[in-house]
Amino acid sequence: MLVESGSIVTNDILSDDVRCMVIQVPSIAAEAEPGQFVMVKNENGGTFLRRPFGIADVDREQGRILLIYRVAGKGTQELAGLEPTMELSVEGPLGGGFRFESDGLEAGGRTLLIGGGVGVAPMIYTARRLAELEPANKPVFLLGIRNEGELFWQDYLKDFTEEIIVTTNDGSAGIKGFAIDAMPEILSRYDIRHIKICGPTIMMEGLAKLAMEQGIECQVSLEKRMACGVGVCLGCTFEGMISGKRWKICHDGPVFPAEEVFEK
Amino acid sequence: MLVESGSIVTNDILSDDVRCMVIQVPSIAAEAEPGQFVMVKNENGGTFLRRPFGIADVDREQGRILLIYRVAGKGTQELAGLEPTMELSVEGPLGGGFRFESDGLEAGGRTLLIGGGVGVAPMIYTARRLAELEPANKPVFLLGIRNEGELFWQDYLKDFTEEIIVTTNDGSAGIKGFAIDAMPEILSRYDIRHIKICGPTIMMEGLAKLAMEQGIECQVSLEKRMACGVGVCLGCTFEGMISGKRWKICHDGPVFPAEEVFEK
Amino acid sequence: MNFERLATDFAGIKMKTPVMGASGTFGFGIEYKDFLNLGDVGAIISKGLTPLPRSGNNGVRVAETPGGMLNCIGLENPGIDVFLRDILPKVRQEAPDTAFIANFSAGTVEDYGMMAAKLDVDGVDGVEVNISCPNVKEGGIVFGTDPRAAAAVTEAVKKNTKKPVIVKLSPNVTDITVMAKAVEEAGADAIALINTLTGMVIDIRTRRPLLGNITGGLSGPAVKPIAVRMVWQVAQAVKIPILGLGGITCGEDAVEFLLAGASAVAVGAENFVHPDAVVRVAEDIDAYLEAVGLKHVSELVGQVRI
Amino acid sequence: MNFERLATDFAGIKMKTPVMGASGTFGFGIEYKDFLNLGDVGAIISKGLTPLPRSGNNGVRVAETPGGMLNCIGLENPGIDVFLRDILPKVRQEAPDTAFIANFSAGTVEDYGMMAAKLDVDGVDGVEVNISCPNVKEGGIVFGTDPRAAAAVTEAVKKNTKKPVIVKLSPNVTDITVMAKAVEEAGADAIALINTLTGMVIDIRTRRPLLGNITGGLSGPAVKPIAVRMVWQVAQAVKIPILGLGGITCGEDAVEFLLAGASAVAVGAENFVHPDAVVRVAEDIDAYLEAVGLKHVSELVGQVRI
Ligand SMILES: Cc1cc2nc3c(=O)[nH]c(=O)nc-3n(C[C@H](O)[C@H](O)[C@H](O)COP(=O)(O)OP(=O)(O)OC[C@H]3O[C@@H](n4cnc5c(N)ncnc54)[C@H](O)[C@@H]3O)c2cc1C
Ligand SMILES: Cc1cc2nc3c(=O)[nH]c(=O)nc-3n(C[C@H](O)[C@H](O)[C@H](O)COP(=O)(O)OP(=O)(O)OC[C@H]3O[C@@H](n4cnc5c(N)ncnc54)[C@H](O)[C@@H]3O)c2cc1C
Ligand SMILES: Cc1cc2nc3c(=O)[nH]c(=O)nc-3n(C[C@H](O)[C@H](O)[C@H](O)COP(=O)(O)O)c2cc1C
Ligand SMILES: Cc1cc2nc3c(=O)[nH]c(=O)nc-3n(C[C@H](O)[C@H](O)[C@H](O)COP(=O)(O)O)c2cc1C
Ligand code: FES
Ligand code: FES
Repeated sequence: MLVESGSIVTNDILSDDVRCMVIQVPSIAAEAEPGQFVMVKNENGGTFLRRPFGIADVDREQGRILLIYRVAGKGTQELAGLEPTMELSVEGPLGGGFRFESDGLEAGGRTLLIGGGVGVAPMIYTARRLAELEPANKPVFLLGIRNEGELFWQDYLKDFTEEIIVTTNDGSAGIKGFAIDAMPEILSRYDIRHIKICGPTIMMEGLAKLAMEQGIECQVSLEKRMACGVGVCLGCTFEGMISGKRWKICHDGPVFPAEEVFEK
Repeated sequence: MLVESGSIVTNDILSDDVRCMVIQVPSIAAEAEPGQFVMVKNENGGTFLRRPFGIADVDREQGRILLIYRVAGKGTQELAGLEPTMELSVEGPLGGGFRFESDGLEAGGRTLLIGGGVGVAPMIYTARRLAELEPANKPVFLLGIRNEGELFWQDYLKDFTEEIIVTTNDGSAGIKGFAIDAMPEILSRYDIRHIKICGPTIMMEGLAKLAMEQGIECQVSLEKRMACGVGVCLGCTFEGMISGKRWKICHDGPVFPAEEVFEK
Repeated sequence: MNFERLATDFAGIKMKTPVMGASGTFGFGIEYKDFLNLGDVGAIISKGLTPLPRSGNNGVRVAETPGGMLNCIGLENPGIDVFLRDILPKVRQEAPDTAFIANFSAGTVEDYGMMAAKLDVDGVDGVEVNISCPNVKEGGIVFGTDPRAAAAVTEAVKKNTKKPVIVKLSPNVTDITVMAKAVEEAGADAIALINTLTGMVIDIRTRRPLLGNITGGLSGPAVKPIAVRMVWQVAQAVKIPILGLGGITCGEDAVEFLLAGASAVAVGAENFVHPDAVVRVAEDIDAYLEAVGLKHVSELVGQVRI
Repeated sequence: MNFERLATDFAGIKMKTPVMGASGTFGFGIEYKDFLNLGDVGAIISKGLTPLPRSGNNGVRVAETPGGMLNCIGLENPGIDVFLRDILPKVRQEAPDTAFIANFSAGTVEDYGMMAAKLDVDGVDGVEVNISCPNVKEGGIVFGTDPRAAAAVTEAVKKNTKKPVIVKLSPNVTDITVMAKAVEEAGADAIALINTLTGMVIDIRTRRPLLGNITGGLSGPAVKPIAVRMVWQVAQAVKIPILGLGGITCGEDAVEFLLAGASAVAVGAENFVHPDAVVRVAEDIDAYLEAVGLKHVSELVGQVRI
């Protein structure tokens, strides 16, 4: 956990409103685990607070991390305007990341990764890690996107996944509907033992409930507006469903067991 | 007088803290006269107000203006960080500029231009204009700078001037002292009929008094913190010494007759 | 711009759009004619006028601060008489169809009344009473922070004019609704808020206050959350219409004020940065109305859902 | 860093530097131990403690605004008892030599007294009394805007502790010097200012307040000119030392507060942006002292030349 001045390597357009940025931050890259995030700040820009982004992928050899971000407001607009060689202040890696449990996987069980919208970003690195941990038993990926314009995610995922099942809101690619609509088929075709999700709360809620009903171990990655990212401002807390504890998403998460977040 | 989005052509280092920027702003370049200024704003930056800069030179054919600026605070620091092809919002040309009077020049009389510090900037374009108006009777230039590190101004001035007399505070080039210390010699060698000055107030005051004593027509270019640059905020007003009028430096100036600014 | 959607009657002042140029940041309007079509401006609010000409404060008068600026102009203006004789006719010639609101202040209740009477002339569509200027030593601050004094000024002004009277409140108070209710009760036709917040910058090189007047008025985007909060509070406390301002730079900012309860808005310091701001903000509001399918800007007023 | 030049005794609290981490923005200090040397921190001011645990407000709790931020955390904290049992010992272990100031608030004068008594223990070097939290419905605002209530709280706290008592004022008042004098008279050992200004943001897409609590507290660089002004005003009105804060991001900002009359400063929201800010600001002050040839930071206090 440190603040590192990073040099922007690339900052490219993936779709209308999604960009990908590679940043040279060797110390952070050396530590970053799947599911962790960074807080970035353009020191020459007009915004005050840092902005949080999931670590989409890591190249430890080159000392680089990948961010994939949607242009949502002033801060991300400014990010989109930065050019290679410019500097960006990066704080991280923050939070704890996903827990990897292997029970059930020896016997042909699978991990299902689910990403919705820009929530797919941290799932890339997560998929890579799973594929590295068990090359013979790569995760299945359920990709919930708005339309075919967002199929670029597949390019990042294909090497690390057994199969990518796509749902689009408008049916322009894959199954028409929401991610959850693909679940019956996935559960019938695979022996899913673990589910890890990052996406909009409403999407995660439905999927997590389904997982809990089916008794599948499920972790969700939460998001809330953050000011500090390190557990001091208390902007991002919530009350654990089971423990009753006040959790800080930035510090204790962003990944939590589904049971601690959503009612069964 | 308009707001034009300009593309930065070059943004180079002239010394420790002085930069020169060429901006593509054809509409402003087409109108700009010597002594006028612009107010610039980096729309992606962190400062709120525009910043005023004298128009150091104009290339009407190419539709470009030159600014020469000292890195003084946050706004100019941000400017210094901009790279070619980036956009800058430019408002101008503002103010009225220098008045060119030719009386006394037929008979071998000269115009003396005086620039101190970054106040030299608008005098470059002024010198160019004078040299164009009367190629056979180029202005004499008195350049008051801190030290030899600021001799770069000569490169901009040499084509448009009969002679450049340099004073430096530390004596590292030219005459050691302030600009005014060179005046006796200049007045003895040239028949100076008009003086135009831009520099720190304290410098202009001494020089303007001398000019008034000697009965030489003298114009000074004033500076004051500006918010609007167009005469609405009243941040930059002063009371005319002779007229008693409330002048707006941005709108009625920045150039004024010496008598209206300094007591005799 | 769809003027049908934007046309606003603010306390009896008819405007093509609900967006005005704020006092002290828009001159007399005509200074900006190179940058925008004065006919597209909702209303011009004049620089603050006073009984006699004023030359304002010495020293530095404007300074940038994070997300905004400080000013201590000190109400420099040519005085009411020169205004009526020389400036008003010019304004009416250059902007014949644009609402013109005269902003003014004075040092005594009587002089406020006198100013109102002098401004009760053709060509002035309404008056805005500045009771809150924080950087003029002999006036302003007293009226703007004391509900009784504010009410007295309001009454004196109302007694001396048939024009709609907007009273402009100071944000430098503990409870803005107390002030708002006081001037409403005293007869104000509308309330404008906010004027500037008192601030100070020290130049650490000279170890002196940067501004000639030691303190100055803070405005610009930095103050917007305070202004929106006050508009929202006042909208619940009074029935008269509100002119909302403080840090507006774009249509989205303006819509925030409208939702909070303002019936019209004014653009202040942003004019200095983008001299077409008053018209651009109106265009942006229009685009928002189009996007969300509303027929008239009034449908937004006070519609924040709590 | 030259600690000789920076060592500060603030109302009896001994600190290595005059720069503290502000309440609510510095956790209990230990959260930042990866980013800075806790031993180089002037003082840690704790997150605001209350008699019982609080879970704070629902919904969005932090939002960026131009040049600053709004928060409506709602004083989430584990309560005084858990603090004393679990947290204080950890702090004393991780930062044995750093001054630790406990910030707290309560809903009644009696509870303020009770909190003070509970905090009168080893390991706590002073208390900071929050009478100004603007976003907690059942407390705060009443005390912070009424000089009599503020005095009553101050007295109750003083009666129950031997620690230096810093009373932290709310800027949401008409005249900050009235509040300052009231708490000085009631026995406060020092005054901290400013707490946050009340602000509001409306999300124009949902047409709802962005913050869960409707309004929130504005802080960050945007408020700095207001804070400097208030410190300057209060410095002329009282004799007890002042802890200045509000928008400090760098040493130059801190020097402004010192010149205005603060004997020490605290860094708030800037900690979120640069987690080493408290130490960096101290280093910057030291560099400034070096550059201008001063022997001790106290030589700057109140030295603005008017
Ligand atoms: C742990 C974490 C990881 C994230 N990872 C990614 C990622 O990998 N890719 C990505 O595109 N986005 C990610 N986000 C969201 C991203 O932080 C916001 O989109 C960004 O901060 C918006 O900044 P802005 O200035 O452009 O928008 P603003 O002008 O601040 O707001 C515009 C919109 O963004 C939303 N927003 C603002 N701040 C946040 C925030 N802190 N969290 C969530 N939404 C916010 C607002 O609700 C609003 O709709 C993540 C957020 C968190 C908390
Ligand atoms: C009509 C006019 C023409 C100018 N032409 C030039 C020029 O050609 N080249 C050049 O380098 N500078 C010029 N200046 C000065 C230039 O505008 C300031 O240096 C600049 O605005 C500083 O901005 P900043 O954000 O970097 O500094 P800030 O952080 O705002 O202030 C840093 C320093 O700059 C000074 N300063 C700030 N604003 C102004 C201002 N409006 N006028 C004068 N000083 C100011 C302050 O006194 C302070 O010492 C001109 C100013 C005016 C009014
Ligand atoms: C330079 C300047 C001069 C001002 N002069 C006046 C004035 O004469 N009368 C008045 O009522 N308000 C005056 N104001 C206040 C503005 O009208 C407005 O209330 C305030 O600036 C907040 O709006 P803003 O944040 O959009 O600038 C002035 C503001 C500025 C910046
Ligand atoms: C997220 C957040 C939480 C805060 N919590 C407290 C608190 O619990 N008690 C308190 O007295 N002040 C609290 N404050 C106010 C700060 O201590 C400080 O007074 C204010 O933020 C101004 O300083 P700044 O502009 O440097 O942030 C909080 C501020 C923020 C931003
Ligand atoms: S973002 Fe500050 S505690 Fe989580
Ligand atoms: S800078 Fe606004 S009037 Fe001159």
